[in-house]
Amino acid sequence: MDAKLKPLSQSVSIKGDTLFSRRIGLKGARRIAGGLWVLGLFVPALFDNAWISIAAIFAIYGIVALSEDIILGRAGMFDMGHAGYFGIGAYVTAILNVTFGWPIFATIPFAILVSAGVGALLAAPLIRLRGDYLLVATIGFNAIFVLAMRNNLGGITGGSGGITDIGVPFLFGFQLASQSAMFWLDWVVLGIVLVLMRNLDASEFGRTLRYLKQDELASTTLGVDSRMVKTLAFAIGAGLAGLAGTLFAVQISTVSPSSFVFTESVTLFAIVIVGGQGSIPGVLLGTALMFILPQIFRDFAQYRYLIFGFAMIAVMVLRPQGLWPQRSVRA
Amino acid sequence: MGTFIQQVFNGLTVGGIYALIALGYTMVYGVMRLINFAHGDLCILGAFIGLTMLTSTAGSGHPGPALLLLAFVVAIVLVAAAGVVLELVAYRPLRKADRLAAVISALGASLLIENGIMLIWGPEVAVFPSGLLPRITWHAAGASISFVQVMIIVASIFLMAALYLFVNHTRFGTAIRAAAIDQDAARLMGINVNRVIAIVFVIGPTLGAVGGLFIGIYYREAYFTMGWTYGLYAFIAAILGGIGNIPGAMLGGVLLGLFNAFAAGYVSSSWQNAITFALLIAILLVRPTGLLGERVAEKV
Amino acid sequence: AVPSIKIGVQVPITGAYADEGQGIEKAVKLLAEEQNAKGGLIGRKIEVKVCDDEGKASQAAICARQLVDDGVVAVIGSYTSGAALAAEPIYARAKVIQTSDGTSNKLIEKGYNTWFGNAPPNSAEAKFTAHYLVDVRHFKHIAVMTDHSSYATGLAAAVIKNVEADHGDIVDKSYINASAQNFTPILTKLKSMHPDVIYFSGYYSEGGLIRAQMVQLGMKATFVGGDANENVAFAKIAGSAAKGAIIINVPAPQDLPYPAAKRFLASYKAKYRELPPSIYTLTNADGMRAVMQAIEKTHGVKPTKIENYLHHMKEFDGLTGDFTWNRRGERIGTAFTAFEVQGNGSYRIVYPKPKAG
Amino acid sequence: MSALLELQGAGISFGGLHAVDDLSFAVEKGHIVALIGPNGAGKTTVFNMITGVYRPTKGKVCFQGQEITGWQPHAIARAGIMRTFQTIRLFPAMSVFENVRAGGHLRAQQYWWQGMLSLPAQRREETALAERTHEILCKLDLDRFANEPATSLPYGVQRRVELARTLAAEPKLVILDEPAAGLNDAESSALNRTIFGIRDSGITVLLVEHDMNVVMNVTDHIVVINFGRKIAEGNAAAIRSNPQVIEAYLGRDENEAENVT
Amino acid sequence: MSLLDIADLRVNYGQIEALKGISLTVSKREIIAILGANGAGKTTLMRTISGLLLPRSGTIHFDGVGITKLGADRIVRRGIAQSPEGRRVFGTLTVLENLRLGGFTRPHGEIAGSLDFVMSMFPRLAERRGQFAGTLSGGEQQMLAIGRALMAKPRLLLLDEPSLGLAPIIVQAIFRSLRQIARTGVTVLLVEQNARMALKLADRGYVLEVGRIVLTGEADTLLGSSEIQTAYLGGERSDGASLLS
Ligand SMILES: Nc1ncnc2c1ncn2[C@@H]1O[C@H](COP(=O)(O)OP(=O)(O)OP(=O)(O)O)[C@@H](O)[C@H]1O
Ligand SMILES: Nc1ncnc2c1ncn2[C@@H]1O[C@H](COP(=O)(O)OP(=O)(O)OP(=O)(O)O)[C@@H](O)[C@H]1O
Ligand SMILES: CC(C)C[C@H](N)C(=O)O
Ligand SMILES: [Mg+2]
Ligand SMILES: [Mg+2]
Repeated sequence: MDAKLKPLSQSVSIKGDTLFSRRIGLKGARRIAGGLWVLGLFVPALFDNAWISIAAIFAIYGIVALSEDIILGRAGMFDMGHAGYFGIGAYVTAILNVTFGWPIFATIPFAILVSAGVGALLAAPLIRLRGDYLLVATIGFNAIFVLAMRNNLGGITGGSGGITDIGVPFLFGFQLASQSAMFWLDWVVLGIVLVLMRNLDASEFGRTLRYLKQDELASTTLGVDSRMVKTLAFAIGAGLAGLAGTLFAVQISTVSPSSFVFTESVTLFAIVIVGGQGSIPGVLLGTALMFILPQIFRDFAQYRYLIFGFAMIAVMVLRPQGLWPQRSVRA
Repeated sequence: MGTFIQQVFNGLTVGGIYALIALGYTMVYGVMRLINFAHGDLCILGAFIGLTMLTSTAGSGHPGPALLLLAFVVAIVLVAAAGVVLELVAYRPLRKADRLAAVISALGASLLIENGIMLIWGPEVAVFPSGLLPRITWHAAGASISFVQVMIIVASIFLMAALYLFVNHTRFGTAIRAAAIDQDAARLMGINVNRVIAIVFVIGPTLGAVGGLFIGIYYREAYFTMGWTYGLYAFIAAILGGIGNIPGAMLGGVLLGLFNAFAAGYVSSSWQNAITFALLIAILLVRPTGLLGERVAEKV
Repeated sequence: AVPSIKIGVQVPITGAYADEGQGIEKAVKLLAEEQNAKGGLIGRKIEVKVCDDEGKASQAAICARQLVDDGVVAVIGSYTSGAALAAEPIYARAKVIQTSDGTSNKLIEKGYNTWFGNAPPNSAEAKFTAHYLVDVRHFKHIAVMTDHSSYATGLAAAVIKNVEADHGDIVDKSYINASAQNFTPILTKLKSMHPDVIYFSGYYSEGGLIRAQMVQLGMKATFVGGDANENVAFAKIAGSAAKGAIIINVPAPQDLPYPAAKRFLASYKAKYRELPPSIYTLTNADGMRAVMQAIEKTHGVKPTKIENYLHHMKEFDGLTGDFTWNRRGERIGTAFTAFEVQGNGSYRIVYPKPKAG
Repeated sequence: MSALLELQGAGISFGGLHAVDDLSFAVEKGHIVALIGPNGAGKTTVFNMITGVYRPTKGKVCFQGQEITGWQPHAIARAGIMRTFQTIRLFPAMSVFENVRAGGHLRAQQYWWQGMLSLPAQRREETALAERTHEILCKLDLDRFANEPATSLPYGVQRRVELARTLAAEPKLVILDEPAAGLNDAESSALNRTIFGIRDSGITVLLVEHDMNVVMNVTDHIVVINFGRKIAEGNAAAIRSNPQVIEAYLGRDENEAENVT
Repeated sequence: MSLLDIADLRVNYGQIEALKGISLTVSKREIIAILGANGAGKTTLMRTISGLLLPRSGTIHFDGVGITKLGADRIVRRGIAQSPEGRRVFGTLTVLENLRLGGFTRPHGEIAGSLDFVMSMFPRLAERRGQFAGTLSGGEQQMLAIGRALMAKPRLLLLDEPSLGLAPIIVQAIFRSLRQIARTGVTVLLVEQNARMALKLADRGYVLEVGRIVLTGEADTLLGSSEIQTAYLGGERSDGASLLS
């Protein structure tokens, strides 16, 4: 016999990492995020209009991407029609404001509710579908939505030119017409959404989504009502996207079907994966890369999407978990 | 009646093209669980390569069909090579990663190829020379069907059948299916998984190049964003039939073509896509894994 | 140094209408270069800022904001009415002059002072078209096809209204999806209705295919297309089927008799080694020339002054003929023609009958 | 006293195959009951029918006197039945702590919007949930693995994590599918003590196991099935000597190792 | 002469070193048992021999030829087959297709004979030949995995916990057949939790602990050793796993 047997208890190595130290790390990250958000408030003071409007667009798409992440990154449902919900919110605001003369702020609850309602209504039957089949069904929804808008559904969506000349919001009698004012509005809403997302992650509902994503059968035998939870995830994701839709309509002052086509959904999908599923900073980073970079590199005109495509491959190959993956245990 | 028959042929022609492209999707998906979003762009790459061959050999005095054959061969070879390189560069490093990472890599590849095509061949519509094929049109019962249409339908049925036999009735085909299920286990059977995947990335793009060139010859045009549209429809066809299933891809493609034709011809051309998608969703609700998709219950 | 004068170009550089967008960009840049070579405008260099709107309303709005943020005085473009419409209120609020070939009547409905259409509006085209279809050609059964763009739907609706007013018979109105390729199902349906003519109000990229597929299906009906079918690609796409198709528009570049137009075409060809894709390269060039003239004449870049000048200008000497702008920015004073596509892809004016000599 | 769980003529077939047929047995409250039988006899299928993963095509399943046949899995879980799986199903990207906390899902009272707004009641509940999870981890000697990724741990530990997860739900009945698979004799003896501990804390246990060290030493009652039908039932001693069971399942001698040579 | 020769093998999973210098030799026709607690590295060793994992350092020689860097498929062709941990059957292929794949590297004509052999060893598989492997019961899948490895007619058979999840009567049958198989000239490397049975069957044994070999010897000697008795054969464990009691 060449060696002595050692006690069995040593057969498993224990890492020094404790829950406590992880918490510190997470809190640190949150402080950084909070700090960045506060810094963002100063964008209008420091940059010109071109940059302010880029920052505003970032905030808006950041919200949509975060809402997509609820469905895709957290609950693991392949939603490739998310631009549809974003569009519903934008169209609700545009129609109520332009056709019926409502003030922008009054349209917000409707934008949220209608998108969330459509999300829930669609999800309820569709969530039986798994993986790529759900993906195609959501693509289908997106396509139907866009076509309906193009076909001037009910004579109120304005066809492929959409609805132009959307008004500006009034707050306490002040007109939020300047680009800075609109930016602050977008930025504050982004801040609220960030807080909601953070809370979601720390709540039982947020965790339930992740259980479902990782093992649906195991979750249901632990008492998770998967149908209900998934429908709710769709509704919440769609509702937040609808909220962003309102902001978009205000920022661009035009809504038209081409803003909400399937390709936009693909981009949202890609943001979540490129940034890091279920990771708030990751999704924001992804948004910056996928929506803002192409805007900034307009001067490269013809080469920009070529470079962009190459960058997408490179990012995935080098960081398959995304640029800033969710802090979780590494398996 | 003539109108009806005509609509069937209208649908079958387009459906045949969808089916050819869908077969490539399904093959790659079957082995790698990867939605190869770049597949449609590879197909159109085939169309452009074929076009370049046709225009550069035009007027050389050789007969049209011979030139066409040459164009097909060159397009197939180059597109298959592109497929293999794509696998090597963009997908192989991600084999062990979350499958969505590879999907995004595929999207990146799609953008890359699409814009590469734009830079090489320009952003405008490229037009194919006419008169390559016999301008025969058969008229029967008020319907007309052209030689090109017949060629597309026959070729897609033939290629589908050949592929089906290859995958289901040869040893190598079984190896492909085994690698599709569990790559490590397949390697333990003595299967060279890298080779299997490389071959799948030859077969898929080969069919795709054929499909792409058919599109070019049939519509006599190609433009750089076309791959995305056809790719999407072919992907939907593959899903409709049950992704990973070869006859399913064929069935899905043909059905999609027919839906399109009947929706536009009998209901409303402006709601054509909406009707098609609504039908698709309805079918999926009844058969959640597609028409011929695997329905093996998860055993726990 | 004196600051440059910034002129924006908002056109589709990519997408289905890329060649038109690039043509406009080239024309504007050519004019700017020529002017700069002469020492600039009112002593300042002209700087051209380009934004690719991809022919989409959403991207157009983003472009408009960007160009406004860039501080442009005027914007040339876009090619499609849809993209011009989405951008219009943004330029209007920022007091940036916009001149585009967009012909949709929606563009003039709002009454923005900053809007100057450099092609004649759809209402005029529709009147001419109805007259041609019903009174000149005496078509009995007219089928109308359109895509969903603001321009094409508007034009189709106007044509139908005018045809009906002229007591013509519309047998069907169908929509197609732009960017689709397969129109055989809808054409098969139309075939069973035996129309004498199919009038298509959309763009050349689909028009060419529709024409080709009509022939493939053995349809005998005449094809008549709206102004957006006038592009060299129409005949290329339709191939041998193009022959005999009718397009209704202002005269094509080669048919312009004016010396200025001939000169412009020559320098365009010299610089870019190709001819413009359609007349819209030239109408937009006219827009640019008018803006430059206004700046020169008003000795400055004050929007109100430029607007005022353009609205009240008498007979602008355009490459595409003399014209003026009315209060709504409508281009006044250009006659429409119907031309037939020839076997070699060139156009022959068939109505009004060209005067001999 | 009526049984906690009762199957009455339950059956299910796949295609033409009657995987389970006309099966009746009862599990008394407070007992440890084993379901044994040859491979493919239908044991896992029985578990799947009880927990709602499969829907029985025949017969009834009753729990606490209430019929639960055909209920959704989550409803059955809510009624108080928790299970482990023959092939371990832990949440792969989560730590041991998070996995076990997942078991407490049904104990959480908060609504989704309370969570999103982070209301005080919700935060209190979160703290309580974390504390309870730690208690269970300690009880099952898993506390030192709390922050380890669950699926990189040795098999035996993973099995224990899965068990802890079911216990976190405070079930009335736990169903264990081959809890000793992959454990050596020493470890399975430890498992025996764990199972007794579960029973002593008031939870009824139903298990499938091929390890006779477990089956014969812990059970109050054994049900034997073959080809989906019950062939014997009784206590360990009776089953051990039942010729039918020996022939179909146990082999010539329970201490079979001796016979190999 | 030794058939398998492993020298100072080290294998990592990222930062974690799972094998920390393993050396062992296996002679022709031997049956070797590898024992060790959960997580000791037994499966890692098997996967490395088969070429599914690339060692960080060390060498593996099979029949005198270095196979350390060979791909898994080439190793199979040299005569090493494995029934892997977790069974890994091809769920959406039928039982028959699974078995045929086991013989993927062999000439077509020899497959029928091997099929008969495997089916006679596991009659249950013959009954289920047309069924999708994924719907087999756990034990049936285990039989399929072993049968599939046998289809390759290997010179060295690697079995990772073959008795896992099998009914006692089947375990007895399998161990009996292993002896038979070994007599036909096949060398067997067996990972087992069921230490008593494994050592009864084996000629020699190795005990792995946290990636190292801590004990080796003739099977009978090991069976009698007190360390083995306490650690694997049901003695009290020092580790506090007696729970909730
Ligand atoms: N979804 C299914 N489709 C078809 N057959 C199935 C399905 N599920 C189980 N079976 C069959 O039903 C029988 C019972 O399987 P089950 O898994 O219940 O066996 P078991 O008793 O748990 O066996 P083991 O001890 O090997 O785990 C098996 O023959 C299996 O092949
Ligand atoms: N894919 C992996 N990634 C990271 N670590 C791993 C991985 N697979 C195994 N390990 C670790 O490597 C060590 C050896 O694992 P291995 O599976 O070889 O053990 P084993 O002896 O086969 O155990 P068991 O008896 O549980 O099957 C363990 O600490 C395990 O946690
Ligand atoms: C240039 C023209 C073809 C544009 C078309 N008249 C439109 O308004 O969109
Ligand atoms: Mg079982
Ligand atoms: Mg192991």
